[in-house]
Amino acid sequence: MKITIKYFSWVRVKIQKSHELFEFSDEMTFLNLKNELINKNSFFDEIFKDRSIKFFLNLKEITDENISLNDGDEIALLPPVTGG
Amino acid sequence: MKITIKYFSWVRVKIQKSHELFEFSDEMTFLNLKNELINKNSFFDEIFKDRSIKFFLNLKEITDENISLNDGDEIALLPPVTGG
Amino acid sequence: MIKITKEDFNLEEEFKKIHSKKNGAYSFFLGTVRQDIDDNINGIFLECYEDLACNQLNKIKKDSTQKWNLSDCTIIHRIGDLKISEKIVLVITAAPHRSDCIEACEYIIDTLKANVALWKFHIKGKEKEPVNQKKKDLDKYLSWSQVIS
Amino acid sequence: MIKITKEDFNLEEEFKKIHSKKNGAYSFFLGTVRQDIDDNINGIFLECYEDLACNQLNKIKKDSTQKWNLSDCTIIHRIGDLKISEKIVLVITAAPHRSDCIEACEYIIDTLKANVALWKFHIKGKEKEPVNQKKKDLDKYLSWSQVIS
Repeated sequence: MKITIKYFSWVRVKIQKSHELFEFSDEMTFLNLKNELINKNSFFDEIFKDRSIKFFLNLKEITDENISLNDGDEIALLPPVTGG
Repeated sequence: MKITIKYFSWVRVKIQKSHELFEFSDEMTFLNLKNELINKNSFFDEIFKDRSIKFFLNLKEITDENISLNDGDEIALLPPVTGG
Repeated sequence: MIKITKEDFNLEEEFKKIHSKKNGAYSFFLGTVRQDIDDNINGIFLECYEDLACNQLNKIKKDSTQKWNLSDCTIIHRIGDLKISEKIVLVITAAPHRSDCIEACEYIIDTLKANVALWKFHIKGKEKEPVNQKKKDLDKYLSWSQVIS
Repeated sequence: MIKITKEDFNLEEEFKKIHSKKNGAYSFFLGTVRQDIDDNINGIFLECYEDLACNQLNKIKKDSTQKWNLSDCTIIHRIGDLKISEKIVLVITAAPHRSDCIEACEYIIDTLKANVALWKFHIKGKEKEPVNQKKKDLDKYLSWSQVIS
Protein backbone atom coordinates (compact mmCIF):
# COMPACT_ATOMS: atom_id res chain seq x y z
CA MET A 1 0.00 0.00 0.00
CA LYS A 2 1.47 3.34 -1.10
CA ILE A 3 0.70 6.52 0.88
CA THR A 4 1.88 10.00 -0.18
CA ILE A 5 2.54 12.50 2.57
CA LYS A 6 2.63 16.20 1.69
CA TYR A 7 4.45 18.80 3.78
CA PHE A 8 3.78 22.53 3.88
CA SER A 9 5.23 25.72 5.37
CA TRP A 10 7.74 25.25 8.21
CA VAL A 11 7.20 21.47 8.17
CA ARG A 12 8.31 21.35 4.53
CA VAL A 13 11.27 23.62 5.30
CA LYS A 14 12.33 21.50 8.30
CA ILE A 15 11.96 18.12 6.55
CA GLN A 16 13.47 19.60 3.37
CA LYS A 17 10.99 17.97 1.02
CA SER A 18 7.50 18.82 -0.22
CA HIS A 19 6.22 15.24 -0.27
CA GLU A 20 7.26 11.69 0.39
CA LEU A 21 5.96 8.27 -0.73
CA PHE A 22 5.77 5.55 1.93
CA GLU A 23 5.06 1.85 1.29
CA PHE A 24 3.38 -0.39 3.86
CA SER A 25 2.58 -4.07 3.48
CA ASP A 26 -0.26 -4.24 6.02
CA GLU A 27 -3.64 -2.64 6.22
CA MET A 28 -3.48 0.33 8.54
CA THR A 29 -5.29 3.23 10.14
CA PHE A 30 -4.06 6.82 10.43
CA LEU A 31 -3.12 6.03 14.06
CA ASN A 32 -0.94 3.11 12.89
CA LEU A 33 0.65 5.37 10.29
CA LYS A 34 1.56 7.98 12.93
CA ASN A 35 3.34 5.33 15.01
CA GLU A 36 5.17 3.95 11.96
CA LEU A 37 6.37 7.45 11.02
CA ILE A 38 7.53 8.26 14.56
CA ASN A 39 9.56 5.01 14.50
CA LYS A 40 11.15 5.97 11.17
CA ASN A 41 12.00 9.57 12.13
CA SER A 42 11.81 11.24 15.53
CA PHE A 43 10.89 14.50 13.73
CA PHE A 44 7.36 13.12 13.42
CA ASP A 45 7.07 12.93 17.19
CA GLU A 46 7.28 16.72 17.29
CA ILE A 47 4.75 17.02 14.45
CA PHE A 48 2.13 14.77 15.99
CA LYS A 49 2.44 16.48 19.37
CA ASP A 50 1.92 19.92 17.79
CA ARG A 51 -1.76 20.70 18.33
CA SER A 52 -1.67 23.49 15.74
CA ILE A 53 -0.99 21.10 12.85
CA LYS A 54 -4.00 19.71 11.00
CA PHE A 55 -4.02 16.42 9.08
CA PHE A 56 -5.93 15.94 5.86
CA LEU A 57 -6.67 12.66 4.08
CA ASN A 58 -7.57 13.10 0.41
CA LEU A 59 -8.54 16.77 1.03
CA LYS A 60 -10.74 15.99 4.04
CA GLU A 61 -9.67 16.85 7.59
CA ILE A 62 -9.03 13.75 9.70
CA THR A 63 -11.31 13.85 12.73
CA ASP A 64 -11.03 10.16 13.71
CA GLU A 65 -7.52 8.75 13.95
CA ASN A 66 -8.87 5.23 13.47
CA ILE A 67 -9.82 5.95 9.87
CA SER A 68 -8.57 3.20 7.50
CA LEU A 69 -6.06 4.11 4.84
CA ASN A 70 -6.11 2.82 1.27
CA ASP A 71 -3.54 2.43 -1.47
CA GLY A 72 -2.92 5.75 -3.21
CA ASP A 73 -4.12 7.90 -0.31
CA GLU A 74 -2.73 11.40 0.06
CA ILE A 75 -2.14 12.72 3.56
CA ALA A 76 -1.19 16.36 4.16
CA LEU A 77 0.38 17.98 7.23
CA LEU A 78 -0.88 21.55 7.51
CA PRO A 79 0.58 24.15 9.88
CA PRO A 80 -1.66 27.14 10.65
CA VAL A 81 -2.46 28.94 7.39
CA THR A 82 -1.24 32.47 6.70
CA GLY A 83 -2.62 33.49 3.31
CA GLY A 84 -4.59 36.57 2.39
CA MET B 1 -29.59 93.57 -0.25
CA LYS B 2 -29.50 90.68 -2.72
CA ILE B 3 -30.07 87.11 -1.53
CA THR B 4 -29.83 84.09 -3.82
CA ILE B 5 -31.98 81.10 -2.94
CA LYS B 6 -31.09 77.70 -4.41
CA TYR B 7 -33.60 74.90 -4.82
CA PHE B 8 -32.85 71.19 -5.06
CA SER B 9 -34.60 67.89 -5.79
CA TRP B 10 -38.41 67.93 -5.51
CA VAL B 11 -38.38 71.57 -4.35
CA ARG B 12 -36.62 72.58 -7.58
CA VAL B 13 -39.04 70.47 -9.62
CA LYS B 14 -42.09 71.97 -7.86
CA ILE B 15 -40.92 75.60 -8.06
CA GLN B 16 -39.60 74.99 -11.61
CA LYS B 17 -36.35 76.87 -11.09
CA SER B 18 -32.95 75.99 -9.69
CA HIS B 19 -32.34 79.37 -8.06
CA GLU B 20 -33.88 82.78 -7.57
CA LEU B 21 -32.52 86.22 -6.68
CA PHE B 22 -34.47 88.27 -4.16
CA GLU B 23 -33.89 91.95 -3.30
CA PHE B 24 -34.73 93.41 0.08
CA SER B 25 -34.26 97.01 1.17
CA ASP B 26 -34.04 96.38 4.92
CA GLU B 27 -31.63 94.49 7.09
CA MET B 28 -33.08 91.11 7.92
CA THR B 29 -32.66 87.79 9.66
CA PHE B 30 -33.40 84.35 8.22
CA LEU B 31 -36.67 84.40 10.19
CA ASN B 32 -37.66 87.70 8.49
CA LEU B 33 -36.76 86.18 5.12
CA LYS B 34 -38.99 83.17 5.74
CA ASN B 35 -41.97 85.47 6.45
CA GLU B 36 -41.25 87.62 3.39
CA LEU B 37 -41.11 84.52 1.18
CA ILE B 38 -44.34 83.08 2.58
CA ASN B 39 -46.01 86.42 1.79
CA LYS B 40 -44.71 86.33 -1.77
CA ASN B 41 -45.68 82.70 -2.49
CA SER B 42 -47.76 80.29 -0.39
CA PHE B 43 -45.56 77.49 -1.69
CA PHE B 44 -42.96 78.55 0.88
CA ASP B 45 -45.42 77.88 3.69
CA GLU B 46 -45.28 74.19 2.79
CA ILE B 47 -41.47 74.31 2.58
CA PHE B 48 -40.92 75.94 5.95
CA LYS B 49 -43.35 73.56 7.65
CA ASP B 50 -41.54 70.52 6.21
CA ARG B 51 -39.25 69.31 8.99
CA SER B 52 -37.23 67.16 6.58
CA ILE B 53 -35.90 70.18 4.66
CA LYS B 54 -32.60 71.67 5.81
CA PHE B 55 -31.56 75.28 5.24
CA PHE B 56 -27.98 76.28 4.51
CA LEU B 57 -26.53 79.79 4.51
CA ASN B 58 -23.28 80.08 2.56
CA LEU B 59 -22.68 76.31 2.85
CA LYS B 60 -23.33 76.20 6.63
CA GLU B 61 -26.48 74.69 8.09
CA ILE B 62 -28.71 77.30 9.74
CA THR B 63 -29.22 76.38 13.38
CA ASP B 64 -30.46 79.76 14.63
CA GLU B 65 -33.25 81.40 12.64
CA ASN B 66 -32.27 84.80 14.02
CA ILE B 67 -29.00 84.79 12.09
CA SER B 68 -28.48 88.09 10.19
CA LEU B 69 -28.31 88.01 6.41
CA ASN B 70 -25.87 90.02 4.31
CA ASP B 71 -25.80 91.25 0.72
CA GLY B 72 -24.72 88.43 -1.59
CA ASP B 73 -25.68 85.60 0.77
CA GLU B 74 -26.62 82.25 -0.71
CA ILE B 75 -29.36 80.25 0.97
CA ALA B 76 -30.11 76.67 -0.07
CA LEU B 77 -33.22 74.56 0.57
CA LEU B 78 -32.19 70.91 0.85
CA PRO B 79 -34.65 68.02 0.88
CA PRO B 80 -33.32 64.73 2.34
CA VAL B 81 -30.32 63.63 0.28
CA THR B 82 -30.36 60.44 -1.80
CA GLY B 83 -26.91 60.05 -3.36
CA GLY B 84 -24.57 57.07 -3.29
CA MET C 1 -8.92 62.47 -3.61
CA ILE C 2 -12.46 63.83 -3.65
CA LYS C 3 -14.13 64.16 -7.06
CA ILE C 4 -17.63 65.00 -8.27
CA THR C 5 -17.76 64.34 -11.99
CA LYS C 6 -19.84 63.52 -15.04
CA GLU C 7 -17.04 61.27 -16.31
CA ASP C 8 -16.77 57.51 -15.88
CA PHE C 9 -13.77 56.13 -13.96
CA ASN C 10 -11.57 53.03 -14.15
CA LEU C 11 -11.04 50.99 -10.98
CA GLU C 12 -7.46 49.97 -11.79
CA GLU C 13 -6.50 53.59 -12.58
CA GLU C 14 -8.07 54.88 -9.36
CA PHE C 15 -6.28 52.15 -7.39
CA LYS C 16 -2.93 53.13 -8.96
CA LYS C 17 -3.40 56.72 -7.73
CA ILE C 18 -3.83 55.62 -4.09
CA HIS C 19 -1.45 52.61 -4.22
CA SER C 20 1.53 52.82 -1.85
CA LYS C 21 3.93 50.23 -0.47
CA LYS C 22 3.12 51.36 3.06
CA ASN C 23 -0.39 49.93 2.70
CA GLY C 24 -1.30 46.25 2.84
CA ALA C 25 -5.07 46.63 2.59
CA TYR C 26 -7.54 48.43 0.33
CA SER C 27 -11.29 48.34 0.65
CA PHE C 28 -13.53 49.47 -2.21
CA PHE C 29 -17.21 50.16 -2.39
CA LEU C 30 -18.69 50.62 -5.85
CA GLY C 31 -22.32 51.59 -6.40
CA THR C 32 -23.91 51.15 -9.83
CA VAL C 33 -27.29 51.85 -11.39
CA ARG C 34 -29.36 48.75 -10.69
CA GLN C 35 -32.14 47.51 -12.96
CA ASP C 36 -34.93 47.34 -10.44
CA ILE C 37 -37.30 44.51 -11.32
CA ASP C 38 -40.35 46.11 -9.68
CA ASP C 39 -39.73 49.63 -10.86
CA ASN C 40 -38.90 49.93 -14.54
CA ILE C 41 -36.43 52.76 -15.06
CA ASN C 42 -34.32 53.85 -18.04
CA GLY C 43 -31.59 55.24 -15.84
CA ILE C 44 -31.01 57.81 -13.14
CA PHE C 45 -30.24 61.51 -12.92
CA LEU C 46 -28.01 62.82 -10.13
CA GLU C 47 -28.31 66.40 -8.95
CA CYS C 48 -25.66 67.94 -6.73
CA TYR C 49 -25.02 71.12 -4.73
CA GLU C 50 -21.37 70.86 -5.62
CA ASP C 51 -19.76 73.43 -3.31
CA LEU C 52 -21.54 71.99 -0.29
CA ALA C 53 -21.07 68.35 -1.35
CA CYS C 54 -17.30 68.89 -1.72
CA ASN C 55 -17.12 70.34 1.78
CA GLN C 56 -19.18 67.46 3.17
CA LEU C 57 -17.07 64.82 1.40
CA ASN C 58 -13.86 66.44 2.64
CA LYS C 59 -15.22 66.37 6.20
CA ILE C 60 -16.15 62.68 5.85
CA LYS C 61 -12.65 61.96 4.52
CA LYS C 62 -11.01 63.86 7.39
CA ASP C 63 -13.17 62.25 10.10
CA SER C 64 -12.67 58.70 8.79
CA THR C 65 -8.93 59.15 8.20
CA GLN C 66 -8.49 60.23 11.82
CA LYS C 67 -10.83 57.68 13.36
CA TRP C 68 -9.44 54.65 11.47
CA ASN C 69 -5.89 55.83 10.87
CA LEU C 70 -6.21 55.55 7.09
CA SER C 71 -3.22 56.26 4.86
CA ASP C 72 -5.46 57.61 2.15
CA CYS C 73 -8.99 57.68 0.81
CA THR C 74 -10.66 58.24 -2.56
CA ILE C 75 -14.29 59.29 -3.02
CA ILE C 76 -15.66 59.77 -6.55
CA HIS C 77 -19.33 60.52 -7.21
CA ARG C 78 -20.87 60.80 -10.66
CA ILE C 79 -23.52 63.42 -11.44
CA GLY C 80 -25.89 63.98 -14.36
CA ASP C 81 -27.61 61.28 -16.42
CA LEU C 82 -26.50 57.69 -15.89
CA LYS C 83 -27.71 54.60 -17.72
CA ILE C 84 -28.60 51.25 -16.17
CA SER C 85 -25.47 49.46 -14.85
CA GLU C 86 -23.24 52.55 -15.03
CA LYS C 87 -20.98 53.34 -12.07
CA ILE C 88 -22.36 55.93 -9.62
CA VAL C 89 -19.97 56.09 -6.68
CA LEU C 90 -16.57 54.75 -5.68
CA VAL C 91 -15.00 54.76 -2.23
CA ILE C 92 -11.47 53.41 -1.73
CA THR C 93 -9.81 53.32 1.67
CA ALA C 94 -6.16 52.39 2.18
CA ALA C 95 -4.49 51.33 5.41
CA PRO C 96 -1.64 49.17 6.68
CA HIS C 97 -4.16 46.62 8.06
CA ARG C 98 -7.49 45.42 6.77
CA SER C 99 -9.94 45.94 9.63
CA ASP C 100 -9.39 49.71 9.55
CA CYS C 101 -9.94 50.17 5.85
CA ILE C 102 -12.97 47.83 5.71
CA GLU C 103 -14.80 49.60 8.53
CA ALA C 104 -13.87 53.08 7.30
CA CYS C 105 -15.08 52.25 3.77
CA GLU C 106 -18.49 51.24 5.11
CA TYR C 107 -18.65 54.36 7.30
CA ILE C 108 -17.89 56.57 4.32
CA ILE C 109 -20.56 55.14 2.02
CA ASP C 110 -23.16 55.08 4.83
CA THR C 111 -22.40 58.72 5.71
CA LEU C 112 -22.34 59.83 2.09
CA LYS C 113 -25.80 58.32 1.52
CA ALA C 114 -27.34 60.21 4.45
CA ASN C 115 -25.34 63.39 4.57
CA VAL C 116 -24.02 64.71 1.24
CA ALA C 117 -25.89 67.16 -1.01
CA LEU C 118 -26.74 64.72 -3.81
CA TRP C 119 -30.20 63.79 -5.06
CA LYS C 120 -31.18 60.85 -7.21
CA PHE C 121 -34.01 60.85 -9.75
CA HIS C 122 -35.42 57.83 -11.56
CA ILE C 123 -35.68 58.41 -15.31
CA LYS C 124 -38.92 56.92 -16.63
CA GLY C 125 -39.45 57.80 -20.27
CA LYS C 126 -39.12 61.60 -20.32
CA GLU C 127 -39.96 62.02 -16.64
CA LYS C 128 -37.44 62.43 -13.82
CA GLU C 129 -38.92 61.41 -10.48
CA PRO C 130 -37.08 62.35 -7.28
CA VAL C 131 -36.17 59.26 -5.26
CA ASN C 132 -37.22 59.24 -1.60
CA GLN C 133 -34.62 58.83 1.12
CA LYS C 134 -34.78 55.31 2.55
CA LYS C 135 -35.31 55.00 6.29
CA LYS C 136 -32.83 52.14 6.43
CA ASP C 137 -30.11 54.37 4.94
CA LEU C 138 -30.75 57.01 7.60
CA ASP C 139 -30.83 54.38 10.36
CA LYS C 140 -27.58 52.86 9.11
CA TYR C 141 -25.90 56.27 9.18
CA LEU C 142 -27.24 57.01 12.68
CA SER C 143 -25.89 53.66 13.91
CA TRP C 144 -22.36 55.05 13.43
CA SER C 145 -22.88 57.94 15.85
CA GLN C 146 -21.56 55.86 18.76
CA VAL C 147 -18.50 54.73 16.81
CA ILE C 148 -17.38 58.05 15.42
CA SER C 149 -18.10 60.37 18.34
CA MET D 1 -14.95 32.89 -9.98
CA ILE D 2 -12.30 31.24 -7.82
CA LYS D 3 -8.70 31.51 -9.05
CA ILE D 4 -5.29 30.64 -7.60
CA THR D 5 -2.66 32.07 -9.90
CA LYS D 6 0.89 33.35 -10.33
CA GLU D 7 -0.40 36.08 -12.66
CA ASP D 8 -1.25 39.66 -11.72
CA PHE D 9 -4.83 40.85 -12.23
CA ASN D 10 -6.54 44.10 -13.22
CA LEU D 11 -9.32 45.46 -10.99
CA GLU D 12 -11.38 46.94 -13.82
CA GLU D 13 -11.17 43.68 -15.81
CA GLU D 14 -12.19 41.58 -12.82
CA PHE D 15 -15.09 43.96 -12.13
CA LYS D 16 -16.27 43.66 -15.76
CA LYS D 17 -16.48 39.86 -15.39
CA ILE D 18 -18.82 40.09 -12.37
CA HIS D 19 -20.68 43.25 -13.45
CA SER D 20 -24.42 42.82 -13.98
CA LYS D 21 -27.33 45.24 -14.19
CA LYS D 22 -29.14 43.27 -11.47
CA ASN D 23 -26.51 44.46 -8.92
CA GLY D 24 -26.31 47.91 -7.39
CA ALA D 25 -23.44 47.25 -5.00
CA TYR D 26 -19.96 45.77 -5.19
CA SER D 27 -17.53 45.45 -2.33
CA PHE D 28 -13.84 44.78 -2.96
CA PHE D 29 -11.05 43.80 -0.65
CA LEU D 30 -7.53 43.98 -2.06
CA GLY D 31 -4.49 42.82 -0.12
CA THR D 32 -1.00 43.86 -1.24
CA VAL D 33 2.56 43.20 -0.07
CA ARG D 34 3.26 45.85 2.54
CA GLN D 35 6.69 47.31 3.23
CA ASP D 36 6.88 46.66 6.94
CA ILE D 37 8.88 49.40 8.63
CA ASP D 38 10.04 47.21 11.52
CA ASP D 39 10.76 44.11 9.51
CA ASN D 40 12.77 44.70 6.38
CA ILE D 41 11.67 42.28 3.65
CA ASN D 42 12.37 42.07 -0.08
CA GLY D 43 9.02 40.47 -0.81
CA ILE D 44 6.95 37.43 0.06
CA PHE D 45 6.58 33.86 -1.16
CA LEU D 46 3.18 32.20 -1.12
CA GLU D 47 2.87 28.44 -0.88
CA CYS D 48 -0.42 26.68 -1.59
CA TYR D 49 -1.99 23.23 -1.37
CA GLU D 50 -3.98 24.01 -4.48
CA ASP D 51 -6.50 21.15 -4.60
CA LEU D 52 -7.49 21.75 -0.99
CA ALA D 53 -7.41 25.55 -1.24
CA CYS D 54 -9.76 25.47 -4.25
CA ASN D 55 -12.21 23.29 -2.31
CA GLN D 56 -11.99 25.60 0.70
CA LEU D 57 -12.49 28.76 -1.39
CA ASN D 58 -15.47 27.21 -3.16
CA LYS D 59 -17.01 26.36 0.21
CA ILE D 60 -16.45 29.95 1.45
CA LYS D 61 -18.05 31.25 -1.75
CA LYS D 62 -21.04 28.93 -1.38
CA ASP D 63 -21.56 29.71 2.33
CA SER D 64 -21.32 33.46 1.88
CA THR D 65 -23.50 33.51 -1.24
CA GLN D 66 -26.26 31.71 0.65
CA LYS D 67 -25.91 33.65 3.91
CA TRP D 68 -25.85 37.13 2.32
CA ASN D 69 -27.84 36.43 -0.84
CA LEU D 70 -24.99 37.50 -3.13
CA SER D 71 -25.47 37.59 -6.88
CA ASP D 72 -21.85 36.66 -7.45
CA CYS D 73 -18.43 36.56 -5.88
CA THR D 74 -14.82 36.60 -7.13
CA ILE D 75 -11.85 35.34 -5.13
CA ILE D 76 -8.35 35.51 -6.66
CA HIS D 77 -5.23 34.60 -4.71
CA ARG D 78 -1.69 34.92 -6.04
CA ILE D 79 0.97 32.31 -5.29
CA GLY D 80 4.75 32.19 -5.73
CA ASP D 81 7.17 35.09 -5.33
CA LEU D 82 5.68 38.58 -4.95
CA LYS D 83 7.54 41.87 -4.66
CA ILE D 84 6.78 44.71 -2.25
CA SER D 85 3.49 46.45 -3.17
CA GLU D 86 2.31 43.68 -5.54
CA LYS D 87 -1.30 42.47 -5.30
CA ILE D 88 -1.82 39.30 -3.23
CA VAL D 89 -5.55 38.73 -2.93
CA LEU D 90 -8.78 40.12 -4.33
CA VAL D 91 -12.31 39.50 -3.10
CA ILE D 92 -15.28 41.02 -4.94
CA THR D 93 -18.85 40.53 -3.76
CA ALA D 94 -21.86 41.65 -5.78
CA ALA D 95 -25.42 42.12 -4.52
CA PRO D 96 -28.52 44.20 -5.19
CA HIS D 97 -27.93 46.15 -1.93
CA ARG D 98 -24.78 47.29 -0.19
CA SER D 99 -24.99 45.93 3.35
CA ASP D 100 -24.99 42.35 2.07
CA CYS D 101 -21.97 42.68 -0.15
CA ILE D 102 -19.93 44.68 2.39
CA GLU D 103 -20.47 42.18 5.20
CA ALA D 104 -19.93 39.15 2.94
CA CYS D 105 -16.69 40.61 1.59
CA GLU D 106 -15.31 41.00 5.10
CA TYR D 107 -16.44 37.47 6.03
CA ILE D 108 -14.69 36.05 2.98
CA ILE D 109 -11.31 37.68 3.59
CA ASP D 110 -11.44 36.89 7.34
CA THR D 111 -12.28 33.24 6.60
CA LEU D 112 -9.69 32.95 3.87
CA LYS D 113 -6.98 34.22 6.21
CA ALA D 114 -7.76 31.61 8.87
CA ASN D 115 -8.98 28.69 6.87
CA VAL D 116 -7.49 28.24 3.40
CA ALA D 117 -4.36 26.19 2.64
CA LEU D 118 -2.00 29.07 1.87
CA TRP D 119 1.24 29.93 3.65
CA LYS D 120 3.18 33.17 3.52
CA PHE D 121 6.97 33.48 3.78
CA HIS D 122 8.98 36.67 4.20
CA ILE D 123 11.83 36.89 1.72
CA LYS D 124 14.90 38.37 3.41
CA GLY D 125 17.92 38.24 1.13
CA LYS D 126 18.05 34.59 0.01
CA GLU D 127 16.10 33.30 3.02
CA LYS D 128 12.39 32.50 3.09
CA GLU D 129 11.00 32.63 6.63
CA PRO D 130 7.55 31.19 7.31
CA VAL D 131 5.19 33.84 8.69
CA ASN D 132 3.37 32.96 11.92
CA GLN D 133 -0.41 33.01 12.04
CA LYS D 134 -1.62 36.09 13.90
CA LYS D 135 -3.88 35.53 16.88
CA LYS D 136 -6.00 38.52 15.85
CA ASP D 137 -6.67 36.92 12.44
CA LEU D 138 -7.85 33.72 14.12
CA ASP D 139 -9.95 35.66 16.64
CA LYS D 140 -11.51 37.71 13.84
CA TYR D 141 -12.45 34.54 11.96
CA LEU D 142 -13.89 32.93 15.10
CA SER D 143 -16.01 36.06 15.74
CA TRP D 144 -18.05 35.15 12.62
CA SER D 145 -19.15 31.76 14.00
CA GLN D 146 -22.31 33.27 15.49
CA VAL D 147 -23.18 35.09 12.29
CA ILE D 148 -22.72 32.26 9.83
CA SER D 149 -24.08 29.29 11.82
